[in-house]
Amino acid sequence: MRFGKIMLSVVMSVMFVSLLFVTAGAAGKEPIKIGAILSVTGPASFLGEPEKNTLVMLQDQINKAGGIRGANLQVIIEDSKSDETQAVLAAKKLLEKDNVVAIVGPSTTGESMALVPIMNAAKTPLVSCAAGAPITNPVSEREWIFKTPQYDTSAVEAIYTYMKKHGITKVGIITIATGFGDAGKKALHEIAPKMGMTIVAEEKYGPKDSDMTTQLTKIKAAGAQAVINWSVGPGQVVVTKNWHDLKMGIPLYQSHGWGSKKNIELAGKAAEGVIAPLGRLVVWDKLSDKHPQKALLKKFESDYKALYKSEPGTFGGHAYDSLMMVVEAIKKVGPDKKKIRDYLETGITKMPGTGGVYTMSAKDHCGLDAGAFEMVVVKNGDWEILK
Amino acid sequence: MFTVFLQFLFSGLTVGAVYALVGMGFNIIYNSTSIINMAQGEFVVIGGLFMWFFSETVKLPFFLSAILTVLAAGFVGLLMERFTIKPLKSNDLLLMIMVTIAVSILMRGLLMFKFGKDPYSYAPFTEGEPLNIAGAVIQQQTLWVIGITACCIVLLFLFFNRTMMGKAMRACAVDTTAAKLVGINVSRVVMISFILSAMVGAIGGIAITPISLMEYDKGPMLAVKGFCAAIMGGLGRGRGAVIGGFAIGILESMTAGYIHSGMKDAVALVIMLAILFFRPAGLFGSVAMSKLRKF
Amino acid sequence: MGRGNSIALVLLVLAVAGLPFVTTGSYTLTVGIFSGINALVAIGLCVLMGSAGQVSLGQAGFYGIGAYVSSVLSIKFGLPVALSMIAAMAVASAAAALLAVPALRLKGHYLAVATLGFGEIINVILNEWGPGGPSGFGDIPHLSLFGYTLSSTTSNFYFIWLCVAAGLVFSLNILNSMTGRSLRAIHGSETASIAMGLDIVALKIKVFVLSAIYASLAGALYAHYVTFISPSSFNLFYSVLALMMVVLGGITNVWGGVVGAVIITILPELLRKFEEFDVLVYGLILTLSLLFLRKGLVPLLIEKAARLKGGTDARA
Amino acid sequence: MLELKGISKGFGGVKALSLVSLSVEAGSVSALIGPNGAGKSTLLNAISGIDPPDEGEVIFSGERVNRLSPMAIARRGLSRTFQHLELFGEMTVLENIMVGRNARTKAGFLAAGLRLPSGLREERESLSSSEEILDYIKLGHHRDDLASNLPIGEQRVLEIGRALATGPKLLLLDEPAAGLNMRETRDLGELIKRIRTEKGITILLVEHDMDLVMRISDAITVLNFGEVIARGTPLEIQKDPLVIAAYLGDEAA
Repeated sequence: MRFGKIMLSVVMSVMFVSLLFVTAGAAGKEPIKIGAILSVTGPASFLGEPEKNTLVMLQDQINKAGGIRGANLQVIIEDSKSDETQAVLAAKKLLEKDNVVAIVGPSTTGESMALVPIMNAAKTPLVSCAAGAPITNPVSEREWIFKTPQYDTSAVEAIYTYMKKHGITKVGIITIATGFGDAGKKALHEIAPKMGMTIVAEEKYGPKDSDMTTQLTKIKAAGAQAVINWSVGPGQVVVTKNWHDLKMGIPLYQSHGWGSKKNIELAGKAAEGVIAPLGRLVVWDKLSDKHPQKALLKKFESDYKALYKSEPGTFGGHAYDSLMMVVEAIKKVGPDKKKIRDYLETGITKMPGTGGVYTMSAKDHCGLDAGAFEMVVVKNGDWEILK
Repeated sequence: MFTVFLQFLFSGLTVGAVYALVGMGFNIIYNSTSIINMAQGEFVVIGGLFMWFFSETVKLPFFLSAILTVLAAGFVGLLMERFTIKPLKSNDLLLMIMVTIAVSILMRGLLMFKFGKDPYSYAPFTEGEPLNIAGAVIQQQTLWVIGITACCIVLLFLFFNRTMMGKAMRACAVDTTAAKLVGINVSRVVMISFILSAMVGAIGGIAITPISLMEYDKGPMLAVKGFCAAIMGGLGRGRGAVIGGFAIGILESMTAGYIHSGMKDAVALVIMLAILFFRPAGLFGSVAMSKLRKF
Repeated sequence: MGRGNSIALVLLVLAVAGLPFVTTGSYTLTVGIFSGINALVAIGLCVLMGSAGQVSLGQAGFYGIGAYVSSVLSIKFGLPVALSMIAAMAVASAAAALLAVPALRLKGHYLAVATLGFGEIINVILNEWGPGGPSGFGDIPHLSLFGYTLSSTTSNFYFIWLCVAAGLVFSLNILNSMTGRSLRAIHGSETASIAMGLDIVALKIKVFVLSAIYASLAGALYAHYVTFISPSSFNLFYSVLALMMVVLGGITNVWGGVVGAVIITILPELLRKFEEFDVLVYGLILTLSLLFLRKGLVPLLIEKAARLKGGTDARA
Repeated sequence: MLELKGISKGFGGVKALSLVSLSVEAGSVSALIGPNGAGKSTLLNAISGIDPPDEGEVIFSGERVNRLSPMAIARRGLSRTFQHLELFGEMTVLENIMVGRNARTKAGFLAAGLRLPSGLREERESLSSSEEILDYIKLGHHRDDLASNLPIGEQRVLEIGRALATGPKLLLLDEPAAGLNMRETRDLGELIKRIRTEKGITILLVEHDMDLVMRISDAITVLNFGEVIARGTPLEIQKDPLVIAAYLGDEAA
């Protein structure tokens, strides 16, 4: 019992100390505060991790270069644990305790959707790092919401266009049973009739599944001319290995989630010949020097690699674009919520980012042109742009 | 058509072997303590990630890495038992199970710090093309996993039937109070069951990582599936868990193959529930034994 | 209902009523809202575990049914929200009864296993056939009562805690009635309860249904407050979390459910400063609390209080 | 009141009861005696449905009940106590008795949770009748004590009180005097007699204390190795050579 008493007090004091931490946070000389809500942990941490790294790196770079309008930039990052409830709480905290002028993120479509009513009510701009179309559409009801990632349909269009050129019209799709895979599945279905493609088989798997040969066997039996796998995380490597083992004789296409060298390492030989639509971030060294994105991509990727010994990937790029857009706005109009929002809508024209070249408008709060993707194949353990 | 069926079957075997190994670990602890150890999945993750660490980062030879990994996992099992289960000294099984959940959260946190969130993998035990049987392919590593599962069954059988410690553990499984009365050191039995079960989990992790990759948060899914395997075979029945694991793996694969892949988890669960309702002791458990159980 | 309970209830009402006046902005209130939602789930689970001695690992299933059925009915069929919430509770209780009838005829841990399976099946169904699939769906209407729409945080806070208080009173009444005594009797000795002619299967089914109603009400409140839901909020992790709240707070007293829910909801907020270390600190606090609080916080505090008073009536 | 016809019960090869027949007159106190392991408790469990017989019929108030659940049998007016006390230890003495009344009440969860008048009325009735029973068994002074804190003697009485609360026609008492001292046993005997004469409840008891049995019983049945070896009035049984043999061993026969 005495031990129990001691421990009780230990537990209590830990709680109490953490409470002190919370209240002792703020103070100092007026930095410009931008909030970020990212899935740093939880099932979507493959997004939140590079996004968080990117924001931390950019904050340091900007402050070393003198900050914004003479003030330091402070990016307050909150972990949403890949959970909508936590995202809502984080948003309230950032808006009220930290008085941020804008929020970057969240990482997933679901969490972004959960924040729409909150941001509209708080009249604070949100630049989401998630791709789902309903985040910014309809724009009339999403006045304060923007996003930087390409629509999934753009990636699908890139794949279908390339397929058509090579005479493929019947595809089998296999998607991960999460929001990411589901959004891909919807996009694949939506664009198919317009592009004259037929989806002959549609399969799914769980994010932690260890074997997908059953699904791939079914796709092949359905007479598909190609497989499209829409997923992120270990699943895409397992699919690649299974595809290789089965010697399916039809090409494997991956989503834009494929864009990390890590995947090639993990899949080894099996990755050879896998095709995917990737943002230019992973293939910047293969772009011509005149390309508007090249200089920016080169700097971002090499800085990130030097700092974190890993790649930022497409998703780190989303955070880059979201933050830089807000920073650009603050530079021009100052830290005022309404002015930032207006600038994001009208001022962002032909702005190069990692995801493409952005032009926002009152009708389009994403502002990416088609053609943000390059079709890239894995060859000799490296990326190669397909013409 | 047969080739396709065979391929589904092989896929089921691959997945099932993973579940079977996890299910076996559950039974070891359950048998001597009646605790359902919800951190069992983390032992498997430790197996995969530590193996990667020893063989890919420290660059130790394969066998040495494997042995170190299994020992390290056993040590984690020991720590867990000594610091959480033993001090608790409680008869409240629910509380014990909640503690294992809390420990699993803690372990996941630690693993995340050491290894980050990326998936890891290393080369399969034997390089080379997958085997082709009547047009269907099976990875060599799958055969390894099945072989290792079989070895574990044999070794555990020998341990439980031929050694004093093993017999003592079985005695505890039947009646802890009686075991105490005949002079068995129950506390040691519980400790060893945690070590053993962590080791079996780690062996599973080492074997399956080349197939399914391993990342810090794979534990809960493995635990749930392994738990289902153990339930299906009859909790406490070592071999039952293995057969239960393969049964669930094959069920999932056949559902994915002949119904729809989106339904595979649900169908497997529905069948598991149906079995439970009609044969409460699991496929291989005895009804009389199951009535004696507290949980 | 007992003097202790009445005093605690008055204190709770005062705290809830006063909170919006002592805080600025809606952050604290939002934490309060989620605490309240979790508390509802926990109260139901507490009654189930503490009085009937059954464990459920599938409360997330009922929580999800509550959220989805209510949202779908109000969006797709244009039903008034209040009505669709009631319908959602009806669906959840039907599901609970269907599950409990076979599961509770078996002894021991089968309800735990059956509910685990049930929760997972519901999650698969929401993923496959729920509107929006795994991505979920939004633009769910707020609750309107008598022409007043609960869109502000404060109004939601009051309403949700009104539900919690009502739920608390309801379950305290039950536990202090003949029904509650029967439940405690079953927990004490099943053999004797049967010999007294108590229909223990029926009682257990009813308690289980009751816990499902609490969870589904919480789910519906969640959906109509956040206005966006996706299946990931209703998975096994939530079931385990609910169990954690109850065990932490103490299963033998319904107040334990409320206290546990509030702690589990606030804890991650307090740990934000630890950034990524929060997972570790969180795990550590949970482990230590379970190891050293054992019976749970509320029963422990009551015991302490009773000892201070000199060992008079310890029971609230 | 109660009629047993050819009851047999085996536990994995061991015959615990074979072809036991027995009848209990309404309004009588009957006793079931026999050496340890004779199958007395097995027979009580068979009657009350807790461990139903393999063969034979149990007829209670003219109705065959051996296929019914223990709950259903209890609700037909058969109540019992246990050799190894099965009180609700974490509940008070009064609450234990109130549980006995619960099977007779109708109000459900809704009535209880919302404190509807129907529930409250039943609650009041239950309380007053339980207090009556408490006074009847003379445990009024322990009203709010935890059942597990009572001495054994009073726990036994409380079990009888709880069984009375269900409003039985027949009361089965399984070794009610086990662990009781002389004075307590005497009081118990008085209580059993009062229950029979004042409440008109039929009683069947299993007991080892021969003084008590002989003092209060109208009829006695003797079991040995699962078979009925004698039945009759206390005087008849005391003289029966088979009974003496069973109790004293073979050499006496």
